[in-house]
Order: sequence, then C-alpha cells, then structure tokens
Amino acid sequence: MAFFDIKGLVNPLSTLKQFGNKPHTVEYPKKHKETADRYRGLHFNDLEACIGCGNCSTICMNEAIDMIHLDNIEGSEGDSGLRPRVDNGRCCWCALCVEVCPTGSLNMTKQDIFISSDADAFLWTPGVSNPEGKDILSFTSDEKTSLSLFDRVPMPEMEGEERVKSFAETMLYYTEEAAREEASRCISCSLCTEVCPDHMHIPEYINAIARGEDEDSIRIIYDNNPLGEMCGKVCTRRCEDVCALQVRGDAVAIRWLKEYAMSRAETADILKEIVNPDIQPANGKKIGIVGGGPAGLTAGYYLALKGFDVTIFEANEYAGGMVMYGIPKYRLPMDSLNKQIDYMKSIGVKIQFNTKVGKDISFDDIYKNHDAVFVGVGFQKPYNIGIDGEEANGVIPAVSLLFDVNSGKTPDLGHKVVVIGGGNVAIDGARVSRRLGSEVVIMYRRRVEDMPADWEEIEGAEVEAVDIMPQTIPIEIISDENNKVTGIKYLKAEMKADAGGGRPRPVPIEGSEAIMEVSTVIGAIGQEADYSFLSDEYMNKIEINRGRMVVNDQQQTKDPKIFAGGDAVNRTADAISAIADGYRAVKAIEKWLMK
Amino acid sequence: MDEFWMKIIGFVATVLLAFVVGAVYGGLVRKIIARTQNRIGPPWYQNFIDILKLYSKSSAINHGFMQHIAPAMAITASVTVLMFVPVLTGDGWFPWFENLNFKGDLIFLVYMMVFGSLGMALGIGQTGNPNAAIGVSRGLSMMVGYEIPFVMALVALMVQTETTSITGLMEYQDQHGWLMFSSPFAFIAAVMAMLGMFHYGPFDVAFAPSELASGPPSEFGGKYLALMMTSGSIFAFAKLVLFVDIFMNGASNLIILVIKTLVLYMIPVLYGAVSPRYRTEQAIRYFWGWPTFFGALAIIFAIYY
Amino acid sequence: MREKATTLYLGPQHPGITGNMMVKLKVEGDTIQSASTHVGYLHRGFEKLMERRNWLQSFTILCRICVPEPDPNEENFARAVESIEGREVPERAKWIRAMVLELARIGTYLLWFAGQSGSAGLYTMGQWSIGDRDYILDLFEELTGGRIYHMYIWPGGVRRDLPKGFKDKVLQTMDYLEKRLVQYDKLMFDNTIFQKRAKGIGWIDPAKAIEWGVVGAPLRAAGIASDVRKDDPYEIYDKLDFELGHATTSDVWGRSQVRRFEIEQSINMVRQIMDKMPEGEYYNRIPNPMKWEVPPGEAYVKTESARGEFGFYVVSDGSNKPRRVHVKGPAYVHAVTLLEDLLKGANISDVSFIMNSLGTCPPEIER
Amino acid sequence: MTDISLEKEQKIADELERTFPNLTARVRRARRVMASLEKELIPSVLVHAKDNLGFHHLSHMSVVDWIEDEHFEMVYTLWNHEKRVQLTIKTMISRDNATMANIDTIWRQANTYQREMREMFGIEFPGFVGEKDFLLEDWDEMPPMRRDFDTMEYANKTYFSRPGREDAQDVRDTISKRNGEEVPDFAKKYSREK
Amino acid sequence: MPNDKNSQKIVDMITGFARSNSLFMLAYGTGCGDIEIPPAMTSRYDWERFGYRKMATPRQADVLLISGYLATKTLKRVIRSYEQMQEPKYVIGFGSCTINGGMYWDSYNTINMLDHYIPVDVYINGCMPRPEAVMSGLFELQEMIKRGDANGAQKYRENLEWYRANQKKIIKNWKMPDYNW
Repeated sequence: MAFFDIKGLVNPLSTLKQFGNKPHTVEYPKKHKETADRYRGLHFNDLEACIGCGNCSTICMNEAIDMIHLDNIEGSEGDSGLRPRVDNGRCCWCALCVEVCPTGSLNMTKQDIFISSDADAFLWTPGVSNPEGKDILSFTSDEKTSLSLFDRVPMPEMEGEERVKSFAETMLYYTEEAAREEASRCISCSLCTEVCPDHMHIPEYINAIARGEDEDSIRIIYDNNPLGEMCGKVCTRRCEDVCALQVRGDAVAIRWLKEYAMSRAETADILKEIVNPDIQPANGKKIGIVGGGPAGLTAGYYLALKGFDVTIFEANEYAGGMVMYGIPKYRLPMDSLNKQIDYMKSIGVKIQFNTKVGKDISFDDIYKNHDAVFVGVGFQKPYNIGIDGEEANGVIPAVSLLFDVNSGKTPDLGHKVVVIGGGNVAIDGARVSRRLGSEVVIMYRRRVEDMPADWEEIEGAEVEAVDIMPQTIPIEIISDENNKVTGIKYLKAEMKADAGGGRPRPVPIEGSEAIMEVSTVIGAIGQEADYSFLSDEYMNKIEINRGRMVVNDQQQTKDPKIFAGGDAVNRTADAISAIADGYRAVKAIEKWLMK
Repeated sequence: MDEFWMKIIGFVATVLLAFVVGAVYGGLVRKIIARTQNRIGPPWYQNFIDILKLYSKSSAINHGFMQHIAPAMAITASVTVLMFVPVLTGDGWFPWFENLNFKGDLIFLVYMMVFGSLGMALGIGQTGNPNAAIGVSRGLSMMVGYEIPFVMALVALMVQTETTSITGLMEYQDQHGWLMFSSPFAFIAAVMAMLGMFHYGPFDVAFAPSELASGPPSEFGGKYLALMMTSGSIFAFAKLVLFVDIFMNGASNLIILVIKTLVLYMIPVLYGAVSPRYRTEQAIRYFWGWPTFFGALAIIFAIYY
Repeated sequence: MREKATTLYLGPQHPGITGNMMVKLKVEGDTIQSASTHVGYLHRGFEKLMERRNWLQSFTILCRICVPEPDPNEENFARAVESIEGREVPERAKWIRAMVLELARIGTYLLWFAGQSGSAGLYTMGQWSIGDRDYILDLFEELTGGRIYHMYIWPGGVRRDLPKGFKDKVLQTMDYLEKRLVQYDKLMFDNTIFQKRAKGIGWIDPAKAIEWGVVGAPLRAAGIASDVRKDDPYEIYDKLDFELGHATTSDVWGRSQVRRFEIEQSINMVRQIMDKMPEGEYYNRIPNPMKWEVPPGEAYVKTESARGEFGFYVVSDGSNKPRRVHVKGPAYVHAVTLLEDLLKGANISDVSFIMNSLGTCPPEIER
Repeated sequence: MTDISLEKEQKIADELERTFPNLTARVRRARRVMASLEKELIPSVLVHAKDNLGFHHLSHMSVVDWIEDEHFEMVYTLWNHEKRVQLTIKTMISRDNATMANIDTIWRQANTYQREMREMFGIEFPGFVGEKDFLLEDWDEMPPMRRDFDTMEYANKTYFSRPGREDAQDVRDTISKRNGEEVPDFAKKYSREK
Repeated sequence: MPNDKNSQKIVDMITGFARSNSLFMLAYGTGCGDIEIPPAMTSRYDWERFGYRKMATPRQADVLLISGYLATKTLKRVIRSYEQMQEPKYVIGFGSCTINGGMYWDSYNTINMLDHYIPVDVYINGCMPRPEAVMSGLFELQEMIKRGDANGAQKYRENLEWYRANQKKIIKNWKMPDYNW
C-alpha cells in the first residue's frame, strides 16, 4: 500500500453521488409491481372443469390438498363431486398439483398476498374462496408441459390389406413393455369404476399391471368379471369416456390393458392356477340359467363359486351368446372365449349345449327343478330395415350374417355390399363382408362423428377400405325379377339443428335421389328379444315392457324366483352391462336363497 | 431572581431544542443515507416516533440498581454538556440559549463528555451481557483514541486564543475570524477525531451489530433505550454546537445554527456511509496517526502563531 | 498480563451470523482462543423426508436445502437421477440449466457482497447489491414463477421454456449489473478500509487447503485453480469460454477478489449462453410421477455452486422413492472444521467477516 | 466423443487392486473409479489413496441403510485434483452394533461427517472424539436416519396438527360408496395412496 | 368521568400511532423465510419507509418475526427471545410452515403449529412470501395495533401454563430462567 491511498479514500466518497439518483425502490403499497406471467400465486380451480379426480391431492407431498364436498356440486358420471381444498398452512407453491391436473382446471394465479391473523383462515378452496382468480391465472399447465401423460401408447395393428385376407385378429395388442408404459399413465382416480356397469376395480388392476404384477391384475379382474379377456377385446369401454386423461388427451387404454393382463393366462389351466378361487362348499341349492351369454355365464360362475349347483342351458354349440356369435372372430377369437368358458366349467359350472329352452327343454321344467332361475337370453331377433323392397333376396340382417360366419359358413355376398346402420354391428357386418371379398358401403343417416360405433371400429373399417357414406338415407331396395337385390335408392341428407334442442336431425335434400348398384343389403338397425320360450303363464308373471323384462335393482323380476339380466333387461345392450347384471343377480340370488 | 428564572426557562428550552434538533438530525441522517443507498428512507420525524414508542414500552427486565443508573448518567452527562455549550449567541436569543459558562469550561466539557460514557460503562457492566461488556471496552478504547487528537486540537486553540472558555473562544473569533481558518490544523485534527465521536463510519466498532449485536445497550430496552436515544440526540447536538462554537464562531440565530451544524454533521455521516468499520486497534492506530499528527502540528502552529 | 477467558456465544440469534447457527468462542480480550460451531437450528431432516417422498416430490423440497442459492440442489438432484436412470436431457435444457445456474451464482455473489461488506459495517454496499439482486430474482420470477424457490430444473430437463422476450431482459439486466459493478468496485474494493480489514485475515494454508476440504472461491484464492465446471464439466460448461478467479493471498481479500472476478465472468457466460442457446425441446418428459421408478443405482454428482463444490449422493433401490439422498454442501466443511481452525487466534471483529468469506450457509450443513 | 480413453482411470483401479488383494475396483465411466472392500482395510486404503495416489480431497462421506440386508454401506468419495478422477470406496458394516474405523486423523473434516453419522445412524467410531450433539438436541429416540425410524409417526406423536380438515374425503372411497363397489382387500394395495 | 375516558382514548391513539409506526424486528432468521427479509429491508423494497427496523437484541425489539419453520432446537431459543422482549410485543408467523407445518409437516425436528408455543398475531402465508407480502403482513399488524387487537403477549401471560406444557412437551431439557416480564 502506498503511504496514503488516495484512491481508496476518494473512490468510496465518489459513490456518494448516488444521492442524486432517483431511488429504485418499488413503492409498495402505493405501487404494486405486477407479478410475472408465470408467478405461482394462490390456486384457482375452475369448478366447472374440475372432475374431482383428486390427482392434485395425491401428488401433494405436504398433504395440503383435501378433496371435499361442496354444497352446490353433485357428483355425476366422470365427476366425483369432490373439489380440492388447499391448506395453505401446508402448501409450498411448487405447483406440482397444477402440473398433474389432467383437466387443467387447477391453476395458479397472480394473487401473491394472503395474510390473516386467524390461523384457521388458511383453508382455501380454490375457485370458491377466490372467484376473481379466474382472470388472473398465471402458472398454468398445458398439454405440452403437463405431467399427465396424454398420449396413449400406440396399439400395434395389422396392415389394412393383410386384414381383409383372413379373420385373424386385427389388433396385435400390447407387448409387456407397452402395457407397463400404458398402465403407468393411469392416475388411479377411479372415476371410471363408476361408469363401468360392472364397477370393475379398474385403477387397481391397472396399477397391478404397472407394477408388473400381472397375476394380481387377473385376480382383481376376476373379482367381478369372469369374462375379462372378452371385455379386454370387445368391451364398449364407457370407462374410457370418463377417463380423467381424455379431457385433454387420450384416455388410458383400459380395455387393452385388461386384454394384456388376461392374455398372460394362456390356457384355462393357467387361468385356474392364477385365479385360484376360493370355492365354497356345495350348499345344495340349484340354479338354472337360461342362455349362456355373458350375463348367464357371469351369474353361473359366481354362483358356482358360492357353492350353488349351477346349470346353464345354451341353445348353440358354444356358449357365449352374442359375444360368441355376434362378434366377428377378427375381434374376438373363438379360442379366447372358449378358454374362459373352459375355466368356468373347470370350477363346476355345468353347461348344457345345444339345448334350446322352449324346444329341447321347457322353461317350466327348469323353473320347477331349480331353486332360482336366471334368464339371460339377450336380443337375437333383428329389426327390419323398414323400407320398401326389403323382402328381396339378398337382404340379410347383420346378426344373421355374423352368426353364419361365426358358425363357420362363408356366404356369398356378391361384388358389392351396402350396410345400413352406424352401430358396431353395422361396422362388424361391413368388415366381415370385406373379408368375404366384397366391396362395402356403409350408409348412415347422420354424420360420421354421430355414429354410435366405436371410433376404433370406424377407423378399422376405413383402413380396410370400407366406404362410409354418411348423411345418406336409403329409401328403397331395388330388386330384379328374381327378387334378387340389384340396387338401392337413397337420398342425401343435411343436418338441421333440432328446434327442440336435441341433437341435429338429418333432413333429406330434395332431388338428391340416387341409385347405387349392389348385390347384398345388410341391415343393422338393431335387434330385439325372442320370448317365444316363455309360455303365457310366465309371460304374465314376468312383466315385459317394450320388449324388455322388468326387473328391480336386484335383477329380480315380478316373479321372485326368476332373475333376469343382459340385453333383454337393460337398455345399454352391451356385454359389460350383461356381466354386471349377472354379477348383481348373483348377490341377489344368494341373499334371496340364503337369507 | 428574575435572571435565575430566565436561566431555568433557558435550560428547559435548550434541552428541548437540543432534543428536537438532534432527533430531526437523526431522521435526516437516516434519510440522507437512505438516498445514497438508492432508497427512500424513513420520514424525517421517524426518530420521534421511535422514541415515543420506546417510552410507551414496559421495561421490566432488571439487572440491578446500576442498570438504572446508566441511562440516567448518560442523560445527565449530555444535558450537562449541553448546559455548558452556548447554543445561540446574539442579542435576541442570548439570555435563553447562552447557557452557563465560566473560565475553563472547555476542560470541564472534555471531562463531562467522558463522564457520560464512563457512567454507561458502569451500568452496562452490571448487566453481565458479554456483548455489552465488550462493546463498552471497545468504546472506551476508542475514546482513548479520539480524545488525544481532540484534546490536542483544543490545546492548540487554547494556546492560540489564550483562553479556556468557550465564550472566550467566541469572542476571539469575533475579532479574528473563524478559528477553522486561523487554526486549520486544529480543525483538521478535531474533525478527524469527531469522526470517532459520533460512532459513525469506520469507528462504530463499539456498536458493531455483526459482532456485538447492539453493543453496549444490548440489555436496555423500552424506557431505558428511549432515555439513551434521547440523551444521544441531545449529546450529538451538544457536540455539534460545541464544534460550531469553537471553530465557526457559534451561531446567532437558529437558521445559521442549523446550517453550520448540519454541514459539520454531514462529515461523519457521509464518510460513515461509505466506510466499513475499523477494528478497534486499527481505529486507535488511525487516531494516533494522522489526527494526532495534525493535532501536534496545530499545537506547534499555535505556539508560533 | 493474562486476561481471564470469557465465553462468547455468537448466535443463534445474532445479526452477525449468516443464517441461524452458533459459534461458541473462548475469548481473551479481543482474541479468540478457541471456537466451536454449533448447528442444528435449521435441521429439518430433508434426507429423511425424501425417503418418504417419491422422486418427483423430492424435487420440490430439495431447493429448500440452501436458501440463498437453491438451483445447484435442483441441478444436482436432476443430474443424479438422470445419471442413474440414463435419461437423456435435451440440448436446449442443458443451456437453460447453465443459464439458471449462472444467474443464481450472480445473485448469490451479490448477496455475498452484502454479507461480506455488511459484516464489516459497510451497509451501503448491502443496500445496493441486495437491491440489485432483486433484478435477478425478477428474472427468475419471470422464468420459473418463483422468486426464491424456483423448482425449475427437474429430472429430464427444465420445467418451462424461456418466456417471450426473456433473452432481452436477461441481457439488459446483465448490462445494468455490469455498470453497477463499477460502483461496487469504487465503494468496496477500492476502499482502503475494506482492504485493511480484509488483507491477511482468515488465512488458509495453501498447502493444506485441499486436504482440509476447502472448495470453491476459498480454494481458488489459495492459488489452486479448482472448479467443478472445469475439472468435471457438466451440462455445457465445456462449451463456454470462461476463466476462473485467481488469487494467491489465501485470505479474505483474495477470496473477495476471486468472487469479484467471477461475477464478471458469470455475466459474460450468461451472455454467451443467450447467444449460443440452441432451439428445440427443453424437457424429456418423465413418466407418471406417482409411478415413476428409478432403476437401482447410485450417483455422486457435484455442481459448482457459488460457494464451491456442492455434492449430492443419490441412491436408488429401484422403487419410486429415493433410498438415500445425501447432501454435502461446501459449508459442511467450511463452516465447521475449517471455520473452527481459522477462528483460532483471530480477532472477534473478524468472526463474521471470515464466516462470510467462506460462504457459510447453515441450512446446507443441517438440511 | 464417446471414445474417451479410460487409461488413467484403469491405471488407478489396477494399482488399487494390486496393492490390496481383497479389493475390487472398476471404472464406471470417465473420471469415475469405484472400489469396494471389507471394512477393516478402509483406513489403510484411504491413506494409500491419499498419500500415494493423489486423492487429497475427501469429497464426501456417506452411509446408506440397507435394512433388508441388515447392513450399512459406508461410502467415501475422494477426488484427485491433478488427474481429475473421482474414487468411490465402499464397504459394508453390520447394522447392529455398527462400528467403523475413525478417519478424522486422515481428513480433519471427517470429524463432522462422523459426528453426523453417529447421531443420525448410531454408528460408533472407536477412538473418535467429537462433540456428542451435532444437529439434534436432547434426542432420546432411535437415530432418526435409520430406515426403521418413522418420522411421520414421531411427528404425529410429538407435534400438533391444525384441526379443521376432518371433512376431507377420499375419491376412491366416495366413488366406491356411490357404486356400491367393494374393492377386495388384496387389491387395496394397488389403490391410490391416500 | 367522561373526560378521563376521552383522555385515555387520546393517549391510546398516540401510543397506538407510535407503536404501529415504529416496529423494531428482532433480527433472528429462524428459518428459510429470512431470505426475503433482506430484499424487503434493502433498497428495492425499503421497509424503513414505514419505520420498520431490525434490532439486534430481543430487549429492544417489538416484533418477533418467525421466518419459517422452527426446529425444536431453535424453538427453545425463540421462546427465550420472546420472553426477553419487552411488552407490547408482537409475533408474526412467516410462511406456511408456521401455520400448519408447511412442507416439513412430517419432519421429526420441526414444529407444526407455531401458535401452540407462542402467541401469533399475524400470519403471512407463502413459501416464500414475497417482500410485498411481508410488508402487507406488517401493515396488517399496524392496523391491529392501532385497533388494540394485537394482544398476543397478554394471551401468553394468561395462558402461560398451557403454552408451557406445549413447550415442555418438545423441549425435554428445560433449563430456562423465568423471565420477570
């Protein structure tokens, strides 16, 4: 150091000139500096968009988020009715809850100050406590940044040209790795279980798959669904419609994960070994089941487990009902279904094949020889198309076509087939027809997006070069002198908004009439039940309303000894509802007989 | 008799004035430092609020009799010092603010200025707080440091003016101009010593928060602290007036007084704002270096003046 | 004359202590005979808590380990998990991370300016530098949504991309800070008194420095050029052009100079990063956080924080929760054994001064 | 870049294995060498690494509780400033009556680590003098970092939790109740964590 | 005598004004919340504008700012500091962790509810609360003081046994003088 360090004295003093500078103080509270656009302030929850999945509550490591009932919010399908409440005495503003919110309803706002002298005031229901937060959202999570995995693991499928060559399964299903990945997307909210008619334990079996415990997964599936593999392939999976992830992305492939789990049990023996059910000793009660469809099989299986002596009367060579005969084999191979039925047989369910009730055995016999009867006959009889000329040769109901094909026949449909309808059966008919070598057109009255069929089925049809003609109303089937179908006359339609507020209706466009040359017309408008096996006596005992048997919530008909389920009972008319009916009937029968 | 009462009223008014001006200065200093630190700072009257609040606080903690003595001695010392410093001179104000003076009061003042600190030291020693004890010992060491140049400067003045009374000094200045100019080395030495007296700047080692928490007043809260702050305000003012009196020929009215004292006050304040603190021994070395040199120079200068 | 030794407790409630810890001093006069550090006032049991939290949840509590500079914690944890799991990090994320770390370093150095000068009584410096640090915090708020706890660097990349116009703001702030550095120099580094206070204080024997576990600026001030960014480059530090601070005096003054030099380097690095940052993805998405299992393995990763080598030892047993996360902050050595050694024979005036020069941060000692 | 030569790392590993026959060393990647051996040899290996191999810096020292296998794993991480290589040395010690050699004579800062380990894991270091309390004060439970110490339980027992949150519902329960669904017990472990 | 009441009122107003506009905080960073205090007290937010200051010793402080979680070891010191403070004294709970444990709710070494150990006048929520929030909390406290609602110290004196029981539940080794406050 120099003798006297002048710089060391002058330089510090020179900084005193800062006195003249304007202070850079933020004059809070006179001026409130706005927080950044991403600021993680207090939460805001859009109560309408929130589905109450509780994922925010799960991710919160501080257990700051409770799910609570709010007075004005009722639960509904796909909405648990619960809403998050944040304990701000625990919150650390990490915004992980925002990142995992599948709907994006929970966000953070710019509200940065929360002060109270009351320690209990910090329970904060976002959206209720701060309705004004809606306009000052700051930290949000979009599809790209969200931690919810919105993209489904793609399902491997067969090539379009390959598919139509055979009835081999078109879906190649998940490999183990893909299944684990897909299963791990599930956030376990269980909203799906409410929508599932059978209330399967969906989050549990998916989590079991995610953790690599496939056998546990199978056991959980078998807890209330003995046709898991079938459901895994062809279920209408309404569960996926309410999946928390489908709000902003793809639903978890619940159905295919079930398929994956069930396919781990390759044979009935392995299945038995895995499920290893606890069969109760025989209790001496006998149950007769009419119809070996999903409802009947389910009822039979669980009744057998509970020690009942169960006999199923099945009209056809194989059990399974519409699932066996109404679903094409490229969706549900016969082996798969038979495996499940074989397993049921192995635990003591008796099935009398080729026994049509009303013909081979009278319903009266069954009624009298059993302690209870379960009727699961389903809908077999197709509706008529309801247009002129439908008596012509070459007009076949889709159900019949499917029955024939599934029974091993290969009917000749000619070069061009038109399928009328937009449901799954219509698509099945169309795709089967493609496999039989015909060109196929689907005529549907409304738009493609209105079709009740699964979008995957529609896509599958498109891949297989099925031509879909939406907004087309057939008006007449034209046949030649031999009463053989030659063409179909149709009108184009436009969609008009319904004045009553219902869904838009197709209205024919005048002068758009055209004729298409076809060789076969397949009608897939719907089916109804065939109650010819019931004598008048029983018809009177059992109330039948608009073609359906009337049952109480225990599946019990007016005759307490007769229980019913399946398509013949419930409106939804799908396999999983039938299984649910069967399962519910089991409980009711047990309760009724063992009381 | 009349004169006596005038004196009494004068005392009270002086103390009040000293307190008010001292506290306002305190507030201004905070404001000025704040501005150098790029911020706005507290309002100028903040010190009043602080002191008022402290008076309204309970002060229940008791470390014994001597603890009560400390603030009392501090305030006594500062009031006494003030009493012997003519605050305002000139005709109109004179009887009220001239205060006491006698021959040799400069020496008495130097003694009284130390007296307060010693009294504090006694009281603080009683509290048993090591921070306070260390603070006191540092403060006393510092005092030993800055008193030497300061006394040397005063000696120079006394030698030069041949009087030991403040009024004497002022009379001298009336005739010969400010001592600040006629005895520059004494002024330099005194100002350098003054840096230490105000405990700002590099010489706040006795109160260094990062070392000793609050330093000497660590154990004093509430009213005690209020008393100490009051006495501090008065003492600061007294010291400033003393400097003004002896180097700048006092002030004849309030405005001049404020200007002169404020200018003088800014020296330690501003230097303090930009200076880290010296360690005790460094501070003493500083005082015994340049300031003492200037003090000695001043005495020599005065002898040959 | 021999004075009686008194015991002086510096802390935990004491303005001169960085954070909440205590140094028990045996003092004779102003000279310290012996010192011992007492910590635990901030112990939260992070390592235990992380055993209860899954990998993603752990990420949120990590940043609380060192409050002034949380980012190296996040960086370390993210890198440890990525290294165990073999997860790729997008190139852009690496650049963003480096930017965040450098900004954090600048912020911490600014805070250190305040601590170092404040402990010497130069409060104006603290008022300036903490005020200026706020501009860095503003940047962080804009980038991450939080001023202090960013929770931004997470396994797989970073949480959000740079907001619009962020680059300009960063560069503006850097220009501003560079201008302010001139003022800082004048006030603090040119200041005779500061130099007098700092020179020769807290001397660490350069020959023993490595062995004593000295890291970071104190080690560089002892003439040993050691920096994780150079020695064991992570992220994109090998693509940046920067120099390390260097001093040989090995005292507080040397450490101050090293830091003073490095803040300038960091400003430069941020500029380089803003210039060279590639476009692209910033995040390699992790699986569903509740089910995210990290394969068994372990990693010791380290980051050069503003205080030196910050290490994380992370062990996974293959479950969805960490088996063990062990945090080793530089202060773990600096503020305990090293500080105790350095304080022996020092003046009490210098305790806080030396502590600040070592970059003491109690929360990282105790976690 | 992937083809970095691991020569210097391999050399260190070989050197270690040659000197200590019971030691296994491997190169994990560039700049990372790992060695494991039995606990008795630890001090001599550390001294060797420090004095002869240039690992002067003790980066970190840690312990992992493998409660299932009934042992603690001690981990020492060293850094060589010249060669820029990190050497990790591991050993297993038994979990009950856990003792480990004191190394604060080799590295002074090991003192702190050992104090923490003694307090947090209950590992004793014979011959080690260090102050008893480190992070905790008047702790009379099991050393808290042991895996079998349940911090949640202890916190519930010792500290208060603010009431007013009892009305919280579980989503799964709410939905099952609405469904009339009965989740079998064996499946509950797959339900969402509460 | 109405006159007396009025004068009492005026005295209260004046003391309320003085007390609320001159808050001396105890400079005790008990937890991580302390990191937002420097910005609040330095040039960018400058809380000295409102007469807030940091004081180094409890004797001189009016406000105890509990900046975040309290480890049990710190709790003991905090209680001690609190009892040394001169009345009127106020406590501000800073951050989530003082309210219900915050993110350390399951830690074995941190308390969850501060108001079970010392009375709290105002809580500032956040983790970290911004400097604005800190200042807002202090404004709230000012208002309370003016209204005469900030009477935590009185509560503490009245319920001392309850507080002591809670404190002693955690602090096993109770070696504390009884302060004659």
